[in-house]
Amino acid sequence: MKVSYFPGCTLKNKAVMLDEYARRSAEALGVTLEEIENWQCCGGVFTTSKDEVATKLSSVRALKDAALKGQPLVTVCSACHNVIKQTNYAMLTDPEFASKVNRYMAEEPYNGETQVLHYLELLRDTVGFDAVKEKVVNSLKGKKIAAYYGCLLLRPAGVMQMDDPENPRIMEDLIRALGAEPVVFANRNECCGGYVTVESPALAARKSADVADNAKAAGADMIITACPLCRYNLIKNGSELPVVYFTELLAEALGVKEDTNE
Amino acid sequence: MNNKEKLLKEEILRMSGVNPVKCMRCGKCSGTCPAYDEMEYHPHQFVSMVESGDIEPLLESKSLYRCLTCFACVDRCPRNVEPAKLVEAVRLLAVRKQGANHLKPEDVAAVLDDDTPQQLLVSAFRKYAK
Amino acid sequence: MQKITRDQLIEKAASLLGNGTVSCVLGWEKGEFDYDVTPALFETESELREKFVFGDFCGANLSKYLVSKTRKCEGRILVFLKPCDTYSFNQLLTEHRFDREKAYVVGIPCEGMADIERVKELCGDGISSVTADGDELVVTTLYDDEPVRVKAESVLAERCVNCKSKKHVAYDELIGEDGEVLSSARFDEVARLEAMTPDERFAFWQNELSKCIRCNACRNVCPACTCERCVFDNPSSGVENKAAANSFEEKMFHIIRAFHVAGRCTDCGECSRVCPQNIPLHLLNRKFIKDIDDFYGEYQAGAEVGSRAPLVNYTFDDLEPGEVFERGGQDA
Amino acid sequence: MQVKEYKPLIVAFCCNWCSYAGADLAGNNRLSYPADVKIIRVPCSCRVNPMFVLRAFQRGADGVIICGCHPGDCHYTSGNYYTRRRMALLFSMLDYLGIERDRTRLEWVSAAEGAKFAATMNDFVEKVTALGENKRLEDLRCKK
Amino acid sequence: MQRIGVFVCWCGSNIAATVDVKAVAEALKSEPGVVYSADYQYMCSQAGQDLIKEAVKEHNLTGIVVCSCSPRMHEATFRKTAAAAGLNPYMVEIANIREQCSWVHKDIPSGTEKAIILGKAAVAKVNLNTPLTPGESPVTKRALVIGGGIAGIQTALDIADAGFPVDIVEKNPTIGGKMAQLDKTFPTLDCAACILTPKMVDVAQNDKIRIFSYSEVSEIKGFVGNFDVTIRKKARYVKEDVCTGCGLCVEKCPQKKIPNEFNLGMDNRSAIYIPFAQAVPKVATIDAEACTMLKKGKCGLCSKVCTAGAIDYKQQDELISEKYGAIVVATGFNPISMEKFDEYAYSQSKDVITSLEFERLTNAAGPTAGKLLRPSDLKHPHTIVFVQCVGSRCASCAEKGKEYCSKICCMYTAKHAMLTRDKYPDTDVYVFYIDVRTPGKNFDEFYRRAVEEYGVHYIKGMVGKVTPEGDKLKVRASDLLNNKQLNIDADLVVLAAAIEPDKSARPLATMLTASMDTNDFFTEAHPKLRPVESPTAGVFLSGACQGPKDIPETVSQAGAAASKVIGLLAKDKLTGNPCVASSDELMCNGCSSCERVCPYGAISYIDKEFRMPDRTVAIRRVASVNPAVCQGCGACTVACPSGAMDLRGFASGQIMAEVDAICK
Repeated sequence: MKVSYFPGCTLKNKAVMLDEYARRSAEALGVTLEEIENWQCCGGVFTTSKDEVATKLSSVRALKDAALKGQPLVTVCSACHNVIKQTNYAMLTDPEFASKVNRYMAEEPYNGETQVLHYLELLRDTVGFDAVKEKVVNSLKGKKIAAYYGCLLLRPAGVMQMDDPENPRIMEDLIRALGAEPVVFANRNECCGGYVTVESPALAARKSADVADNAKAAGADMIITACPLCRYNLIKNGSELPVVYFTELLAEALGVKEDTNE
Repeated sequence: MNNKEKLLKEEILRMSGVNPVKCMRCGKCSGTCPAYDEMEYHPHQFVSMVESGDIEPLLESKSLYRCLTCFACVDRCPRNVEPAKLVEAVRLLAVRKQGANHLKPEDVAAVLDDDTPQQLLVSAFRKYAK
Repeated sequence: MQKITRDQLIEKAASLLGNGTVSCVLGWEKGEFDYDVTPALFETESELREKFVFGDFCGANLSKYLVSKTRKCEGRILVFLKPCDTYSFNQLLTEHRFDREKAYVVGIPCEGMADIERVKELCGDGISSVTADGDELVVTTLYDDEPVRVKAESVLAERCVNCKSKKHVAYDELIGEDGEVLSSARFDEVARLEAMTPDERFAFWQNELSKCIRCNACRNVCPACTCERCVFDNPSSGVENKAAANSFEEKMFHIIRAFHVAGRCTDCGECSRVCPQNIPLHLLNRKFIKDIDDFYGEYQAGAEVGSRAPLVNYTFDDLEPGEVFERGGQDA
Repeated sequence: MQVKEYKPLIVAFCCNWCSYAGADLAGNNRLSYPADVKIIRVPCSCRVNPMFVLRAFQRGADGVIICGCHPGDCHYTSGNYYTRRRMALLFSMLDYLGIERDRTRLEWVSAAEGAKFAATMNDFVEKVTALGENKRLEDLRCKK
Repeated sequence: MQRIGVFVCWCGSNIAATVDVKAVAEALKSEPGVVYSADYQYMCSQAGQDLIKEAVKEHNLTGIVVCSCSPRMHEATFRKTAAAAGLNPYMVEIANIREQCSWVHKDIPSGTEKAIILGKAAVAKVNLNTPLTPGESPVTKRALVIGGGIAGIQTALDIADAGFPVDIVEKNPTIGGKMAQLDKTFPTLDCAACILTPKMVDVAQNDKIRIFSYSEVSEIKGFVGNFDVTIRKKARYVKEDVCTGCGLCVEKCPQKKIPNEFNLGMDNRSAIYIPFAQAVPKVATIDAEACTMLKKGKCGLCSKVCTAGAIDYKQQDELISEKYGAIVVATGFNPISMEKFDEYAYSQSKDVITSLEFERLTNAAGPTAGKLLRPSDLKHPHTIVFVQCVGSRCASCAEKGKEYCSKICCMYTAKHAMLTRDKYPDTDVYVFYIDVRTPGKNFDEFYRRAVEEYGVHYIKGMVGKVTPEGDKLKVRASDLLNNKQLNIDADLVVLAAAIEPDKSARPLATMLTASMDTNDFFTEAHPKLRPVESPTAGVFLSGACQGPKDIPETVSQAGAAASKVIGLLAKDKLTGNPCVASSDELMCNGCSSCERVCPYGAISYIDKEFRMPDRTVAIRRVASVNPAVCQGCGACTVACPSGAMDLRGFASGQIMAEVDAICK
């Protein structure tokens, strides 16, 4: 099947492998990620203020592009997902906002028709973890992996609707499907410090340490994440555990991690 | 509340869509806030200060730039008050003033390293600058 | 132009009669002209082949006839229902007006039915025959030598222009594909009236309702008006009357009738279809539907069996009648 | 020609448990309101059939008011909630037909609200008087 | 045609000062049906009543109109007068010409005119009155109590004490309910078992009370005074009347790894079990889902060791039908699931527990034999954090938790904190609260003692996150008064989970046609004046099924419900209000509109044969009103589209006649 795909700025740059592993794994699972043409950066964070219109236009354009193709829009980066999903929710539920936005849209108006899926949701709901499990060639048996959700994937829960915001299991189920053992730790849904690392590196350092230490104390030997900024903050602030993208783990298990083109 | 305070309050409520009177003063937002110690005014104070029109001190405060927008306060609030949206509205009001950008391109060099993801910079600019 | 044909329906009916699934068939029968089709009960295949019709004038909603026919007919009755008819069917089931087991519903698609009044507007009086040809209707009149051709689309009944649903909400089997619930502009006309001044509204309704001749056609065709005995026929109800003697009674009859079906009316539009005076009676029912949607949340009568009609329901924070007026419209 | 002062005819339906008692209390406290108001006692406001309202107009009433217990206080727990829906729809329909809004009203009056009863009736009579005779919804045969 | 007498009262000068009573009497004389008209100074006096009685006899009156004070004042009086004169009491109508006429209008002409109109309306109504006789129905002198917690126990004991037989239906193997699981009770700190178990024994020994334990109500038919109830007695695979409760089977049962519900899963029980030592009835029950014999047909050890021969693996569910005059609902409450509040890490750490689990941890009969040890490692906790209002007082739009205050948490938490500090003074105890709500006798004093004498740290603020790390629970919370965020390394976190009605309440309410609020608490007939009665006649409410309640309140409500039941059962016959709805079968469509608006469940449907005009016979569904249950509100009369439903005493025709008379 084909889905629209919004990679986002970081996946074209510092997190190239998050993108690359996502594409390879998708192919291996029979899903084609069709990159939206001429996409623009989502802006990294969703501005909750109702009078912010311009900052949300890039997301709406991507959403509309997918709508015209009648495809769901898939994202991998937690930040892109959060921004696009929240924007779509506003388009769907706030007619006043939608009409303001639609003044900037050519031709047909857009009113939140597109289904926004995170890559993890694609795996869970469209492909199915059982199907993923069947495609595993390198079982990750024996690995104890802590899934770090951060804040962007789950919250606000009423909008994101991905999983229980306090007790999520989507990544744990993926880890299980790949043959490894998930390690649940309480701070998996706490913030790493995010963009405040620019303003207060000390705060980000403390928050990242809270996460990494808690994962280690819970007995994990690796942390996975979907967010480039989370990964950066955790590594920069001295995580003792390796921090990798979940797509890397997936690609490894599916046997498509090493580039076979060469 | 004097007239100016009233107008400011109305603007904040309109931008944020938050209704602070729903707050029952339980303090769970501040109990869960990961940036609490960095803030001069805490999430629950944003709610009660906006409600009482006491917005000027908030506009001046560094607290505006320490909120992580992690939505922990939003999701865990038992009354659905959404304090983070208030913080965001006040911050926008502050940075939208001419020349009030909190982050300038020249500040960036200091925080850059080889691994800095683009996401960090675009987010920070969106949050701190207009 | 309908996508399914008379022959298809007859084949279906004949096979169900033949294998004993049903013992009679509720369908449409041709009247004096092509366009005055009436509901009829058929018991044999030969009757069907002789008299059964299906086409652009089969607007009649057959669900109401099940109330009386199921009492008389042994065995199951095959009934052909268009999407909008199935809502009435469900509503009648909700009200326990007949036994579901006694009906065998064949859902048929509907491309919208023609309104003979609109044909007359285009072709004049004296119409002797109307037949379908592709997406056109061929109209023969007494006065023209050549038949006149009109686009079927241009003579659709108002209720079909504003079709609310192409989806069958009840059936035992379907012929053709099922459609979707549509978002129609059916409340626009009500909104237009609401936007008038009270004087204009009064004048509008005074003019419309004064045409009423109390023929009771609207009541007799209405699938929600299946009362064993209508209050207007009952001397002890205090409102009995057979003929409206003045403007009050014209209004009284139609207000009470609309109120009695409020929350139960599926907006099938039969009342307006049969009104010989062409009074837009559906605008009364739609006012109630629109109010109900606005005040108490959207409710489509008949969308599901067993749903609780808005007038036999409440919430603690329903609107007050006074607040209703504050919400909009002009005062007297 | 001598012009007779216009006196409207008001029919008030009052539920036995709250509003009728409220009207009694207005009497006990000697709170006056126009004699144009004639009260009909019903067990609950939900006993009021829209047909009664129309009948009153037919026979020449200039205004009809229905009074019941406050929502949540119904003696029969839920009767007034049904009244509220029925009358909201009925009044809206009358308005749709161009009948003046101020001729109909639904008011919640508790047994303790004698003052509210009198004030409501004064206000209602005043509004109906301002509208004058009911011409839009009447049965001419019933007019003298 | 009626023969109506009109009696106009002066009420001294109360009426006569503003209304020309003679003119009223005169004017009404010519109304249709009126054959006699008189006025008198005080109609309600003995002389006035005699005047009426004589006129009835002398003029053969069939109906009476009294123009006087409000019917709320003297309707009953004049009805009695009419009855004494041999008339049906419902042939009397009152025209209220005092409260609603003479007292509110100042001038005589308009007062008189209005009094005449009100009189005419009353005459018009009486013309259509028909004699009404209140229905009578017998009362089955037995009560059913659903739920065997403290509410049900107290209600049953009080009813039995008055001499009426009572049955208790309890879904668990033993009565006792939540109170049996508690350790001490606030504010006096008596041990729950010490005050509850004697009552349980009283129940067992009372020959008026039968206990159907491990049973559920499966069907309820009938109405006040005459309920037909079917009780499903679930198979417990042990003959109740044979088992001696010796416990040998429990000891020998090889399947011992079943989570013990009584201790909320904090320890295990065997497949055959007696929930706790003081259980009533003290008989073993086999958990069919855990028993090897029942699942695989192998084992049978309990049967072998049972000297009484009580084990019966072939036992089946048994249906018992019984008649009752009254039903008391006492289905109680449960703490809500903590699933949606995992910021407190309930699912992640064994050391995050609910308050009810804490009760078991401190109970001498609990999993730790009363020693306060934390579940994960059985070590003594040195820092305990109590969190209040978990799931209570949540906005409905937050989509988790309950909107209401659970009421009991403030007090039991004060109790827990106090007892902990009392037994283990080396323990630091924190209580995070939003408000401390202690309205109750000696309640606030109790809470203050926890703070002042026992040094419990009460902190106004809320816990935001609990992070298990190592053997600690890192608690992040706000301290609003000090404007600080606290980070506490706790050993044990106790959540005061909101309480909700038991899940069995909703289906039961449907069977009873008793109404419930959006939270599934049973609705009372009147929130102030009839707090222990359900709007459905003959159904009474006891305990937390009606709303959150502590033990003292529950017991008082239980007693109140019992007294209502006793009042009902003490009657031989129930006399109804004759002003009830009735349906004309010929006009009824059977559409269910009336049934849906009836707050009392008084309307049911029957299939009836009708001869049609064309001489065929049709079977139609028609409404039938139970006059013993109908309270006469009239909601159904308006819901009925065909006008088949009418209300006696306030018939549509009568009200229309009044309208006509007024508008004439």
